[in-house]
Amino acid sequence: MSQSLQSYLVISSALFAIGVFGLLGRRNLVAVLISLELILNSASLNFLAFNKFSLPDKSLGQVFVIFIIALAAAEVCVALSLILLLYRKKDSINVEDAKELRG
Amino acid sequence: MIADIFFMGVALLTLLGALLAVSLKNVFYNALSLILSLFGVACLFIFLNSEFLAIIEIILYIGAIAIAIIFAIMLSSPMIQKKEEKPDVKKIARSFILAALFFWGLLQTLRRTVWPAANPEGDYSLGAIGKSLLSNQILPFETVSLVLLVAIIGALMLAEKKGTAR
Amino acid sequence: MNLFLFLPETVLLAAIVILLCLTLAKKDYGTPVLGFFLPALGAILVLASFSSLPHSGNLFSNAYRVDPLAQGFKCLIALSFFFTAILNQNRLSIPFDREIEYGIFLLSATLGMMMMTGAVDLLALYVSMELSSYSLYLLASLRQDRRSPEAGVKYLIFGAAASGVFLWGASLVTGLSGTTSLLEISGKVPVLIWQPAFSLGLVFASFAFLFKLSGFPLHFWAPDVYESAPTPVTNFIATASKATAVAILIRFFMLTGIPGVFIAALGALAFVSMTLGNTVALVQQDVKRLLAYSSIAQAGYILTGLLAGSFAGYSSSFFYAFAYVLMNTGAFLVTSVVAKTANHDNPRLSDFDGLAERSPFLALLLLLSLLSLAGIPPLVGFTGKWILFSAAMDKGHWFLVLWGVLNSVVSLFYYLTLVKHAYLEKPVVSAPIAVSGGTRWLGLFLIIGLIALGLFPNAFITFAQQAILKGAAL
Amino acid sequence: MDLALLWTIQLSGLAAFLLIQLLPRSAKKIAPAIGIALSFLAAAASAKLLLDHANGFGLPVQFSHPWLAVSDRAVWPNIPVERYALFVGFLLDPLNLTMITLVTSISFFVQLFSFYYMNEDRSRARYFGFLSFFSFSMTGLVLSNNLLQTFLFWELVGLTSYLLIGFWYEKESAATAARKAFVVNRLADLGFYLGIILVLILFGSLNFTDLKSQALAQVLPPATLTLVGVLVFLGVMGKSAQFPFHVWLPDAMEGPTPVSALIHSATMVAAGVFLLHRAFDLFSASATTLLVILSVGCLTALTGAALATIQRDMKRILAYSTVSQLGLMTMAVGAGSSTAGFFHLSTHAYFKSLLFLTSGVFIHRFHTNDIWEIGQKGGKNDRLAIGFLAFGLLSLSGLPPLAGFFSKDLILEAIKEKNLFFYSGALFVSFLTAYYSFRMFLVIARGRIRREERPHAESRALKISRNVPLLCLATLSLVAAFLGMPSFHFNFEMLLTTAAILVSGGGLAILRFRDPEAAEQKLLAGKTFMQKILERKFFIDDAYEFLVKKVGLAIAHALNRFDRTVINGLMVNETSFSVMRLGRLAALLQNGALQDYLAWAMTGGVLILFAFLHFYRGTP
Amino acid sequence: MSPFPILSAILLCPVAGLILVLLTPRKFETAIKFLSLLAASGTLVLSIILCKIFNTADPGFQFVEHLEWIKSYGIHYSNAVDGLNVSLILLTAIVIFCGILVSWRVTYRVKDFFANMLFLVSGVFGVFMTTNLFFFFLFYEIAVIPMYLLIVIWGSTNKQYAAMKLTLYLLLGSALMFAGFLYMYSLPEARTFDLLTLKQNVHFSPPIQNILFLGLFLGFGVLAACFPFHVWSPDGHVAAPTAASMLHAGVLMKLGAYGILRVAVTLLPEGARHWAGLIAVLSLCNIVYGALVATQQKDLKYIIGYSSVSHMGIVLLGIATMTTVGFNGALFQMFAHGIMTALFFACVGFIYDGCHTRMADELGGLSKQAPMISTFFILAGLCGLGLPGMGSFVAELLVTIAAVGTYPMIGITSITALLITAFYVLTAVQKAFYGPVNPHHADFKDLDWLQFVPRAVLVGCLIFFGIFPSVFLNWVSLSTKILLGG
Repeated sequence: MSQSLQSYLVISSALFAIGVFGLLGRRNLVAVLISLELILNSASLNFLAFNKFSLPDKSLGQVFVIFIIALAAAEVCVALSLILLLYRKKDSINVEDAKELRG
Repeated sequence: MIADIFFMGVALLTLLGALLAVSLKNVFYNALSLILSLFGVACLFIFLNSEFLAIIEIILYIGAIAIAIIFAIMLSSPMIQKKEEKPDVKKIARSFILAALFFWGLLQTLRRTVWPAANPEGDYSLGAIGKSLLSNQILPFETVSLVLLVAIIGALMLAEKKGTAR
Repeated sequence: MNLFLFLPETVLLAAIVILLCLTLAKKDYGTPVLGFFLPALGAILVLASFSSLPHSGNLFSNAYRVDPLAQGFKCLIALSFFFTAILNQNRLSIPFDREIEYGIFLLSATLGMMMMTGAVDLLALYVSMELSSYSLYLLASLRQDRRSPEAGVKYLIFGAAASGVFLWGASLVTGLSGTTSLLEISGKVPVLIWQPAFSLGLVFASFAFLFKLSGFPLHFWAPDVYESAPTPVTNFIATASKATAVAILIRFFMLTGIPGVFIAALGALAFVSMTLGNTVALVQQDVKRLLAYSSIAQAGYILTGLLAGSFAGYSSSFFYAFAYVLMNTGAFLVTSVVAKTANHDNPRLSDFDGLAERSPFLALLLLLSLLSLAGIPPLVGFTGKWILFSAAMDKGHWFLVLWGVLNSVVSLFYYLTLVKHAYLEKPVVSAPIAVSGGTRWLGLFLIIGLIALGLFPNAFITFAQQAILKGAAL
Repeated sequence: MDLALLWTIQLSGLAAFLLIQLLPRSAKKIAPAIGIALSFLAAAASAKLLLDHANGFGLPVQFSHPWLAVSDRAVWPNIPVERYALFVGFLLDPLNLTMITLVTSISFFVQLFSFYYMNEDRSRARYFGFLSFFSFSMTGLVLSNNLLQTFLFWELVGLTSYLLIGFWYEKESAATAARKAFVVNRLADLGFYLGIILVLILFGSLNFTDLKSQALAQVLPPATLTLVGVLVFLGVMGKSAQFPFHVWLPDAMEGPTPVSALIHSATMVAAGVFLLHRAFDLFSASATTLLVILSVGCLTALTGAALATIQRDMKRILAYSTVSQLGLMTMAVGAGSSTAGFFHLSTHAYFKSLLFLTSGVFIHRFHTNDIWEIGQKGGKNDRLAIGFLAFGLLSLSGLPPLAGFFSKDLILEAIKEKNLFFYSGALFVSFLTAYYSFRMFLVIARGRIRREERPHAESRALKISRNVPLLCLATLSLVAAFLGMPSFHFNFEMLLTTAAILVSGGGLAILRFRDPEAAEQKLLAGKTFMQKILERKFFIDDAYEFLVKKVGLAIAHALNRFDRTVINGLMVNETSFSVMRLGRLAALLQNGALQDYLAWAMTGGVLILFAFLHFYRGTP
Repeated sequence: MSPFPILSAILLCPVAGLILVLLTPRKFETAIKFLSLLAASGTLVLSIILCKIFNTADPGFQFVEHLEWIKSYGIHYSNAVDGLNVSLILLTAIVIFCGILVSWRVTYRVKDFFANMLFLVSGVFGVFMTTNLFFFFLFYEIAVIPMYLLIVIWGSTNKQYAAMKLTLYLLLGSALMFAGFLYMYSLPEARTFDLLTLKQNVHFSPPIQNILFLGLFLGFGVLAACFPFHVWSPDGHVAAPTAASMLHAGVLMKLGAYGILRVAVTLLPEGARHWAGLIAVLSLCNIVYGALVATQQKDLKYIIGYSSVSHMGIVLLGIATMTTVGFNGALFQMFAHGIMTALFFACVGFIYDGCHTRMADELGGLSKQAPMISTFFILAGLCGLGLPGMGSFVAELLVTIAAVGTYPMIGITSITALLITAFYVLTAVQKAFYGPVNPHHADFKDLDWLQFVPRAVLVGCLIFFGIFPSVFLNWVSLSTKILLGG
C-alpha cells in the first residue's frame, strides 16, 4: 500500500463506511454525531487527496476542506445544543427514545 | 519506503480510531477514539502536503469539536451514567451489512475508474489559500460567516432555558 | 456591478442586520417585527426580486449566476417568504421571546435558498445549502413542547448525513473534473461521464438534493418535522425549501445531465415517492402530517418531470414548483387559521369540521388549494401536472405518467376527506372564524392565482421556457 | 281521394284522448260525451268508406311517408340503400276496411255502453280517455301499411290494454293482472320484434305490399323464412293469447267489462289473427310455419275450451272461450285459409262483444261475476239480458243460421281439407264450446232465486246507452255473417256434423246442469282428477311462476349478490381498502426511529449504487 | 369564424350565471334561483337556436371557434359542433333547464347549490363542444368535482361513500384518458392536442391503436358505466339530490360514450374495430345484467340507476357495431336516455321530498293521490321499456338492427332486456303507484304548476323525438358516416 490517490480514496471510503455503520448502529445520539464527523472527515480526506493528485489549483481542495471543517463546527454546535435540549425534555439521549413523532 | 510504512501506520491508526469511535460502548471512550482518528486524519493531511489543514484539523476538530462533544458528555453527567442497554444485534447487523455493501460498492466504483495521472506539483501555500478565499471563494467565505452566526445564535437560543409559548 | 443582480440578497442581508441589532435592545420587539416588519420586508423582497427579474450576469468569479432561472426562483422564494410572513399572523407555537430569532432564521434560510438558486459552484452551493439547512433545523425546533427537539435532531442528522453524501459526491466530481464550477464541469461531462466515479459523484450530489425535495428515500424527516414545526415554519419548509430543491435540481441536471442509470433510479424513486406519499396520507389524522405526505407525493410528481431531462421537463417543473407554492400555501394558510382557532398547533381533521359554515371564504380557499394539489382543473395544479406529465410522456415514461395520474386519484381521497370535514361535518363550535386582514388578502390572492394561472398559464409557461433556455446557455 | 276519411278515423281517437286530458278538472264529466261523439265520428267515417267501396271506390289505397332511414352500406353492401328506409303510412284494402269498420263500430258501441256501465265511477274521464286512445292505436294498427308501424301500434294497444286492465289499480289483483298481461305480451313481442328486424335486414322492406311469397322466397332461404315466420307468429301468439301465452287473457278480466268486450275479445286480441291474415305471405311462404301455426292454434283452442268448462266466473268463461275461438281462427290460418280465420274473427268479434256486454249488464246489476250467484240473485229476471245471452251463446256454439255457424263451418272445412287429426281436435273444441255455453246459460237461467236484487231505477239515457249497443251488436252479428261471408256453399255433411256436436255438447250440459244447485253440491262434494287439473289450468301458470320466480328472479338475485359482493365488494371496495391497507403498512416505515429512516435511505443509496455498478460493468 | 360565437355563448351563459350567483349575497335566495334559471334559459334558447341553424347537409364541423391558448403545447381553445355533439348540447341545455326548475324547492345552502349546478353544467357544455383534448379533459374534470359536492352536501342515503366512490371512479377513468391524450401528444408528428390536426396528421400504427383504444375505452367506459365498471353509477344516482341525479344520469354518463365516439373512434378507428367484439360483449353484460339486477332493487332510485346501466349498454352496443346505424342509434339513445332518466329522477326526487322514502314497498297508491307525478313516472317507465312513440324505442330499434346485423347472437340476446325492463318497471309502478293508498303518505301533494313544467318539457321531448326521429337523425347521420370514413 503506497501513497497513491487510490489508497487515500480507499481509506476515506472505509472511513465513510465506518461512519455509516456508526450512524445506523449506535443508539447514543452523541455517538451518532461522532459518526457524522467521521463521514465529514472522509469527505475532507477525499478533497485533499484529489487536491494533491489531480486538482490543478492546489488551494481549491484546501479551501473546500476549510469550509467543511467550519461548517462541521457549526453543525456540531447546533446538534449538541439540540441533543441537550432533547435530553432536557426527555431525560435521554437514546435515539430510540425519540420516537414520539411517527405514523 | 519509510514514508510508506509510516503512511500505513497512520492510516491504520485513523481507521482503528474510527472503528473504536463507533464501536466502544462508552460514549466518553468514543469521543476519545474520535480524537485519535482525527489525529490520524490530520497526519494524513500532512502526507497530502496540507500542513495548514492538518493544523486546523487539530485545532478546530480536536481542539474545538471533539472537546465540545466531551464537554457536552461531561455536562450532562447522566448521559454517560446511563449505559446503553444490551446491544441490538439486529440493528448492528443491519448497519454492518449496509456499511459493508456500501464500502464494497465504493471500492468497485473506484476500481473501475481510470484515474488521471498524479500531478502533485503546485502551490500549496497558505498565501494561495488566503488569496483564493478572498478572491474566487469570497462568496462562500462571506456566507459561511453567516452560517456560523446563525449556528451560534441558534445554539444559544436552544441552550437558553427560557421560551414560553404564546 | 449592477446592484440589481444582488438586490434581493442585499435586502435580506440588510434585514438580518436590522434584526440582529434589535436582539441587542432591551425591549422586546418581537410582536412588531413579526406583525409588521416581516410582512413589509416580504413585500419589499417580492418587489426587489421582481424588479431584478430581467437582469442577468455572473458574480463572484462565476460562482454565482444571475439568470432568469435563478431570478424566477428567487421571486418564488420571495413570494413564499412573503406568504410565510403573513401566515405568521396566525402563529401559535412560536415562543413569545424568540420571535426575533425566528425572524433572523427565516431571513437567513431565505437568503440561503436564494443563493442556492444562483450558485453554480459546488462550494458556494454547499455553503448556501448549509445556511438554509441550519436555519431550517433551528426553525423546526423552535416550538417549546416535548417533541420539538426530537424533530430538530432528526431533521439535523438526516440533513447532515445528506450533506456528507453530497460532499463525497462533490469530491469525486471535483477530483475528476479539476474544478468546482458547475459551468466548467458542464463542458467536461461528455468525456467524464464514462468514468464511474465521476457519474457516481453526480449521482451522490443530486441524490442529496432529494433531501431538500423530500423525495423517497430521503423523505423520512418530512412528516415528523412538518408535524412538529410551528405551522408557518412548516409552510416555509414545504414551499420555499421544495422550490429551492426544484431549482437546484433543474440547474444541476441541466448543467451536468443525468446519468442514464440515474434516470431509471429516479423513475423508481418517483414511483415510490408518489405511492408512499399518497397511500400513507390516506391514514393520517393530523393535517400537517397529511400535508407532509402529500408533499412527498408531490415530490414524486416533480421528479417525474425532472427525470425527463428535457427542456419541456425543466420548464414544466419550474411551472409546477410555482403552482405548488401557491396551492400549498393555500392549504397551510387555512390550516394555520384553523390551528389558531382550535388553539392547538397540530390541527386534526376533525378541527376542520364545519369550516364552510364558520368561514365560507376559508373553506373555499381550502377546497381550491386541495383540489389544485390533486390536479383538478381549472386550477393551476392541473395545468402544471398536465405539462409536467406531458414532458415525461415525451421521453417515453408512460408508466410513470399513468401511475402518477392514478396516484392523484388516490390523493383525491384524502383531500376530499378534508374537504368533507370542512363542508359536511357539523362544527363543535359554530362561531364564525375571525380572519385577519392579511390572511384574507393573501387568501384572495391565492384563490385568484390558483384559478387565473390555471386557466391562463400561457405567459408563465413562456417565461419558464425562456428561463430554462437562458439558464441552459453557458 | 278519401285520405281525409282515413285521417278522421285514425285521429279521432287521439283527438278524444287529448281533449279529455286537457279538460279542466271541473269539466271532466263531459269526457264520456267527447269519447262517444268522436268514436261515433270514426264509426260513421268507416261506414262511409264501406259504402264508398260498395259503390266502386277502388281499393287498395296506399299512402306512405319515409320516417326513418337506416341505410348502412357497411353492414349490408349488396342491397340498395333506399330500401332501408322505414316508412309510415296507410294501406287500405278490402281486408282492413272490414276490420276498421268492425273496430270503429264496436268501439262506438262499447263507449256507449260504458256510459251506462261506468256511470258511477269517479275516474270516468280517465276511462274514456284510455278507451279513446285504444281506438286510436287499434285503428293505427289496422290501417298500417308496414310491419314496423304495425308493431308500433301493436305495442300501444298493449299499453292501453295494460292501463285498462289495471284501471281499478287500487285492487292488487287488477294491478297484477295488468302487469302480467303486459309482460307476457312483451315476451311474445320479442319474437315479433326480432322477426321484423330480421325481415328488414335480410329482405330490406317491411311494407305489406312488398312482402309477397315469391319475393320473399327469392331472397330468403327456406329455413330463414320459417324462422322469420315463426318469430313473427310469436308476436301473434302473445297478442291473440295463443298457447302458452294465453295465461294473461283470463286475468285481464280484472278490467271493466266493456273493456273486456272491446279489447280482450273483439279487437285487440284479434289483432294477431288480423296480422296473420295481413301478412299471410310471410307465413305461407313456409309450410313448416303453417304447421306450427296450426298446431299452436289447435292446442290453444283445446286448452281454452277445456278450461272454460269449469269456470264459475262469467267473464272468465267468456275469456277462455275467446282463447279457444282465437285458437280456432289461428288453426284456420294454419290450415291455409286465412280468409276463413278472418271471417270468424269478424263474426266472433260481434257476438263475443255482445256476450261481454251482456255479462256486463249482469255484473253491473248483481255485483258479482259468479254465474251461480247471478242465478241465485235473479239473473233470469232480466229478460232482455237473458235473451241476448242466449243469442250470443248460441251463436258461439255455432247454431245455424247464426253468424257463428257460418264462420266456424268454414274453418272446419278448411281444416278438414288439410289434416284430419287437427280436424278432430277442432270438432272436439266445438263440442266443448257447446257444452260450456249451455252450462253457463243453464246455471244463470235456471238458478233458484235466493236473494233477488231489484234493479236500480235508471234514467232514460242510461237505459238507451245500455240497450242500444246490445241490440245493435246482436243485429250486426247476424248481418255481418251475410255481408262478410267470403263464399258460401252449402255443405250438408258439415251441417250435420255441427248439429250433432251441438246436440251432444248441449245435451251433456243439460244433463249435468239442469239443476245448477245440485251440480254445485256435487262439485263441492268431490272433484275428479280431471277437474283438479283443469282448476290448476294445466299447470301452465305454475310453470310460468316457476320460470319467473325460481329461475329468472333467482338468477337476478344471484347477479345482484354478485354485483354487491364481487363487483362492488371485491373489485371496488376491496381495492380501495387495499390501498388503505397499503397506506397503513407503509406508515409503519415511518416508525419514528431515526436510524430506521437512515437505514432505509441508505438501502436506497446502496441499491442505486449497485444499479450504477451494474450499468458501468463494461468499463475496466 | 362565425360572426357570433354561439358555442362560447352557450358555454358562457352558465359561467356568467355562476359568477353572478357567487356575487349575490347569500340571503337573496329567490334572486339566486332566478339568476340560475335565467342562465339555464339562456343556454336553452341558444341551444335551440343552434339546432335550428345547424346545417344538416354539412358533415364537418360548424361554428368553429379557435383561440390560441398555450401555444407551445398545442393547446387551443377551440369549439365546434357536428352531428355528434349538437344533440348533446341540446340535451344538456334541456336537462339543466329542467334541473334548475326542479331544484326550486331547495332550501339548504341555496347559493352553493345553484353555483355548483351551474359550474357542473359549464363543464359538461365544455366537454361537448370543445375540439381540443386538453380542454376536453379540463372540462370533464370540472364536471366531476361539483358533482361530489352536490352529493356530499345535499345528498341522501350513504352519500359520503357514494360521492367518494363516484369521484374516485370517474377520475380513475380520466387517469387513463389523461395518459392516452398525453401519449398522442408525445408522438413526434402530433405535438398538438387539437383533435382535427391529430386526425389529419397522425396515423397511429395498428398495435398502438389497439393499446391506446383499449386505454381510452376503459377510461371513457368507466364514465359510461360500462360493465364491470358500473357500480359507481347506481350508488351515485341514489345518493345525489334530484337535480344532480338528473344531470348525472342524464348528461354526465353520456360524456363517456361521447368521448368514445369523439376521441377514441375518431382517432383510432382500427383500434375500435379491433376491440369492437369485446365492447359488444361488455355492453351485452350491461344490458342484460343491469336489467336483471334492477329487478332485485327496492329503492326506486336504485332501479333507475341499474336501468341506466342497462340503457347505457345499448349505447355501447351501438358503438360496438361500428356501423352508421349503430352510431346513430347510440347517439339517439344517449339523447333519449338522457331525457328519460332526467324525467325519472325528477319524479322520484319529488316523491322522496314528499314521502321521505323511495322504497317501492313503502309507497303505494300514489296514483290516487298524485296522478300527475305518477303519470310522469309511468311515462318515463314506458319510455324505459322501449314503448314505441317514445324516443328510446327508435334508438333501441336502430341499435338492435345494427347489432343483429353485426353480432347476431349478441343482438338477439340483448333484446331480452326489453322483457326484463318491462318486468321491473311495471313491478315498480305497481308497488309504488298502484294498490291501496298508504296512510303514511296521506298528506303527499301532487305537482304544482312550477314543478309540472320541467317534467312536461321532458315528456314533450321524449314524445317529439319518438314521433319525428328523422329530425334527430338528420343531425347526426352525416357525421356518423364520416366517422366511419364514408
